Amino acid sequence: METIIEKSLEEVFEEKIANEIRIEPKDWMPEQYRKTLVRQISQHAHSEIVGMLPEGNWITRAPSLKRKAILLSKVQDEAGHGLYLYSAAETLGTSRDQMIADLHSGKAKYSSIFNYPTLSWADIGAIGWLVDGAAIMNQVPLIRTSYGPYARAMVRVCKEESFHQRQGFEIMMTLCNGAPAQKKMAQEAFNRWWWPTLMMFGPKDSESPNTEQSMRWKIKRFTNDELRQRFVDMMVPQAEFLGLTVPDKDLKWNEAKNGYDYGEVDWEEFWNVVKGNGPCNKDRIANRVKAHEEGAWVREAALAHAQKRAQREADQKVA
Amino acid sequence: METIIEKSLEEVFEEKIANEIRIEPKDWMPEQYRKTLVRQISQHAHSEIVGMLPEGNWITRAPSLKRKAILLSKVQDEAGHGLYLYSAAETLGTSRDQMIADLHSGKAKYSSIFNYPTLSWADIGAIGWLVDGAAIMNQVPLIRTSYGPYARAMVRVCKEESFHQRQGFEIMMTLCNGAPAQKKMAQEAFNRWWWPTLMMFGPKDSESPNTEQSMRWKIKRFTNDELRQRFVDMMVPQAEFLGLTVPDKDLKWNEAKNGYDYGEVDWEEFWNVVKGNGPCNKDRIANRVKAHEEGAWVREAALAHAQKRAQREADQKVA
Amino acid sequence: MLLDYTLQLADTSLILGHRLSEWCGHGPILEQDLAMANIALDLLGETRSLYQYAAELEGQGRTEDDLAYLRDAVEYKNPLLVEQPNGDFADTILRQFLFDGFHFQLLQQLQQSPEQRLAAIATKSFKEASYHLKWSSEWVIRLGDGTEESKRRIKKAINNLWMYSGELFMMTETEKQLAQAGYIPEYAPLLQNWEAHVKKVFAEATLEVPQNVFMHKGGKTGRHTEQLGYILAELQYLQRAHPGLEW
Amino acid sequence: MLLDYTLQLADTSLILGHRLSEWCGHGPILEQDLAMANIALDLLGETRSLYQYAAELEGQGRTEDDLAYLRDAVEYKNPLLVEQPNGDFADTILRQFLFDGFHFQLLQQLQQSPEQRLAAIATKSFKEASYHLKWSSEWVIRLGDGTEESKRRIKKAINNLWMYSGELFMMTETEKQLAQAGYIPEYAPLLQNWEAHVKKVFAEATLEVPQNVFMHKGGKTGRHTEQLGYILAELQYLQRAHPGLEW
Repeated sequence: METIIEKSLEEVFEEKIANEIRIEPKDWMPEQYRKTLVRQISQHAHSEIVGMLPEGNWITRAPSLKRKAILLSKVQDEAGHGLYLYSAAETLGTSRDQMIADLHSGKAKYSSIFNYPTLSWADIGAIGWLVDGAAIMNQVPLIRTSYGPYARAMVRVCKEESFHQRQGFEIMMTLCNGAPAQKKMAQEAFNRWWWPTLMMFGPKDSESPNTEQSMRWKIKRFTNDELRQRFVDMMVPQAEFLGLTVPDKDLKWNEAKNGYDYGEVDWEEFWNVVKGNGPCNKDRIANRVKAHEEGAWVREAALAHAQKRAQREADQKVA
Repeated sequence: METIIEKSLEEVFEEKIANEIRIEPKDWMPEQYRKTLVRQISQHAHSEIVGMLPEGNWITRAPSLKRKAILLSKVQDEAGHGLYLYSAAETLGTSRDQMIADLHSGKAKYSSIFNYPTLSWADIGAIGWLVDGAAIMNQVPLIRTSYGPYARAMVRVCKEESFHQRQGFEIMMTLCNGAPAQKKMAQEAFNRWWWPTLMMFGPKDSESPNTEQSMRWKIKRFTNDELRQRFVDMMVPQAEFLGLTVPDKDLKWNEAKNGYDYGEVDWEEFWNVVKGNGPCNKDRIANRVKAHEEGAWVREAALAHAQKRAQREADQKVA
Repeated sequence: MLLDYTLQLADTSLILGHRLSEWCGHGPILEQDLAMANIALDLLGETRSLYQYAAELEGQGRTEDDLAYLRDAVEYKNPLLVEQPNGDFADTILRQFLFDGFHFQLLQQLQQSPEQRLAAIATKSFKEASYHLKWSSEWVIRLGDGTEESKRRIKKAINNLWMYSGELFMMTETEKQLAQAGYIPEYAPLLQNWEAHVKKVFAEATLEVPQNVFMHKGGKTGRHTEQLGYILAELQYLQRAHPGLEW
Repeated sequence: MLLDYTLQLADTSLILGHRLSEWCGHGPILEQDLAMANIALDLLGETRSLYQYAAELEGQGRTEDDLAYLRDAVEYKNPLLVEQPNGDFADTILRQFLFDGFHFQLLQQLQQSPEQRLAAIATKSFKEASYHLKWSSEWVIRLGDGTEESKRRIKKAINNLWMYSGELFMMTETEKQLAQAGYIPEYAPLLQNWEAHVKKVFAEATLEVPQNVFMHKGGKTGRHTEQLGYILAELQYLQRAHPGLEW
């Protein structure tokens, strides 16, 4: 009989990673893996709920009942995504309360894209088309991420984001085929959202210390620059189709690499926004903190009522 | 030498009333006279500041810069009138704080007309034309009221209200000479404000117990019905001039009395509003209470700062 | 007449849905953010069906959007309750509860209307309204039978909003005639059922049912509160600013 | 270029006046209700003069009202500070104080502009701006050197609004070229004087002047906050709903 070789927990973990076997909540995992996932999943969840704010901003002013319904449905989906993702993160031993406390204190981040304001109806189209488009590009590989609950949550999230992206493109198409004022609105929104969207893929690979470890653990499947390149290559033809001008004077097709060369991202702006100096950073967090604090009495009441009800039920059983 | 006849304070007071000599703050007056004046002047002051709310409601939505400026100026005048009137009432030994507490508790009243909402821009015209018109008719006789400070305050108030009334009529005229939508807006506003304005003159003489005493003391110069009649006689021709239909199917010229007969005021509605069941009663008081409570810290700070400053000045003198 | 009534129903669900949608991203609990968005969406679906039907009844080429975005406040027929501000969560819950109780009763009976289009819309929306009433009823109970703070707030909300509940069951001339003709239910039995439900929920919430409150009205005949003007300024802005365009 | 700048000034005083007018009937003290209405009125007077001049410069038959009521948010050129919400009285005072300090400096120098119309508007408004600065400065002092509560609130207001003060003194391309041509003052000396005044007032108010705060910008070039859209929806509603009419 073959001697059973006692493998280390580390080796078992690495073997599963290598063999594309999902890591599940009950499995052992390196502490750093756990931390990376909590950070990443909670940031994703935070992004969904903070992301409700710039889009929710236009629900009451949506220009038709159909568009109002679609936007309301989308914002509702974002709340749902937040719920899935907080639940997925909780399987790693943290709590929603802790994650939300981290968001409010500034310790945890959310996607910087949501620190930009939505200044016209066309922004809703641009967000759906560009921001959800970038989100999908970031997220689709996560369907194959090594952590099971995250991967399964992403299946549903990606399906809905894909729908959202199509709806955003549809808004842009309607505007670009509309009156001059609508086309102008679309171009202006495109101008404001293009570069911040490219920033969504994160810093250059040369300045992304976490990437290597995350890719080794198959939390990430592609580098930031790889995804950014693919995004540009996909969006530029769509912009051309819409008749929109990409706000990048350095954009140019590179036959050799079969892709576009594009201008330098304004990394100073990127880091400013990451550090809290974006146009809406203070506003978004203030809104979340306000909702949380003003809702404290509601949560307390729900808890108190549940306890009263449980007590009454217990008393009935005894009686 | 003629014996000096010691006249009672009461007789001196009555003699001044009879001879149209103003009663001044330092003069003796019957307690009921004082109470009547405090009630009347404070109600007038309250009406000015609560009256800022229905009109202030349209400042941000005024349809032209000129109209916005005129309305802003008017609302500012109302604040000013409030200040004069509270000051006049304070000469009778009450305080602004006490009067405001009475307003907020419901003990003191304000003009019931301000418990109606301003639902379109035309309402601003109707209020200026009708409500200020009625206010002037109520107030002009007060220029000759027996109490000095009140009379003098009314000189300035009436001058400004007269200006306001003309501006209101101007709005109505512009609308009535405008597009069909504007004319419709004007007629609708007229329909909503006509009867409540007639109620501003108070209950019928047969149901106005305070009137007799107030007229004897020359606080009031005309009865409620007298003023209401004069108001109808003055406004109906103006409505005709504007091309507006008076919403009273019983309105009819009475050659014998050289005035209009008009329909029965809905006294049930009148008393409902007086009792607090008008469309905006709760809203108006809630607004005033909210402003007062949310401003408490401001008043406390102003007081604390004044005390600190006085202390520093006293210390400097000693040093 | 049928057009008038259909517009009344559509205006009502549009404005209430609008108020609920103001909460998006600002709720006290993420699940309730989602629930309110869900109810707003349900109401919007009902709204669209009703405006589309109203546009057909009118037969003048106007669209669902024309009816929502191009009518002035004085033309809106929603009852006063639904245009009241959100206030805090208790105000929102109480406004929803008072309306849901009426909505549930009305839709339940409207399913039997000989006016088949209204009956179909009622059938589609009744299931949603049932869920809405369950949700708002449970929250009234949680708040009333929660903490002292939540009880204080729900009682304040009752004090703010009860006076607008009566209008739901007051019939305009239009409603009277439609009821007489058998197109819509009489409201008296609906009120009785509504009162029974409110009494039951309030008992469980340890709350008192208000007595002898003066009931305000006017919304159904175009006399609104000052609130509606601001709602419409926001809601209608884009179609007013850029008229006649496809969005 | 002069048109662009005149519109910037007009947009700025219109929006700030709008914000102040939202206080009407809701102030903490009747005298301050009156003071804020007075300042709003002064700003509106300045606004009208500027839009009337801008309409002449444009020479296309548009009126002061067309420029205020028929331009979209992206065309507005006011700095971000003036569109910030009123918040509580401390936020309103601090927003006013930061702006008044700039306004006073700018108008004082603009009186000497060779552009005679701007100079005349500046001369007429400078006296008003002096009073505004005196009023807001006194209130900063009262709140800072009042109670612990008022100090906490004014410090919170500084934290909310300081980041928008820098844009007042940042020159757009338009402003740079006008300054180079001698039509408007250079802003560097204005900033120095503003800083000196702020330092003096803050010292008396026992408040610290913030250091190294990231300064937001964008309003002067059409990139506003989400606030402006709501302001314009309310402000412009009637002219958008009933276009081309005389009011």
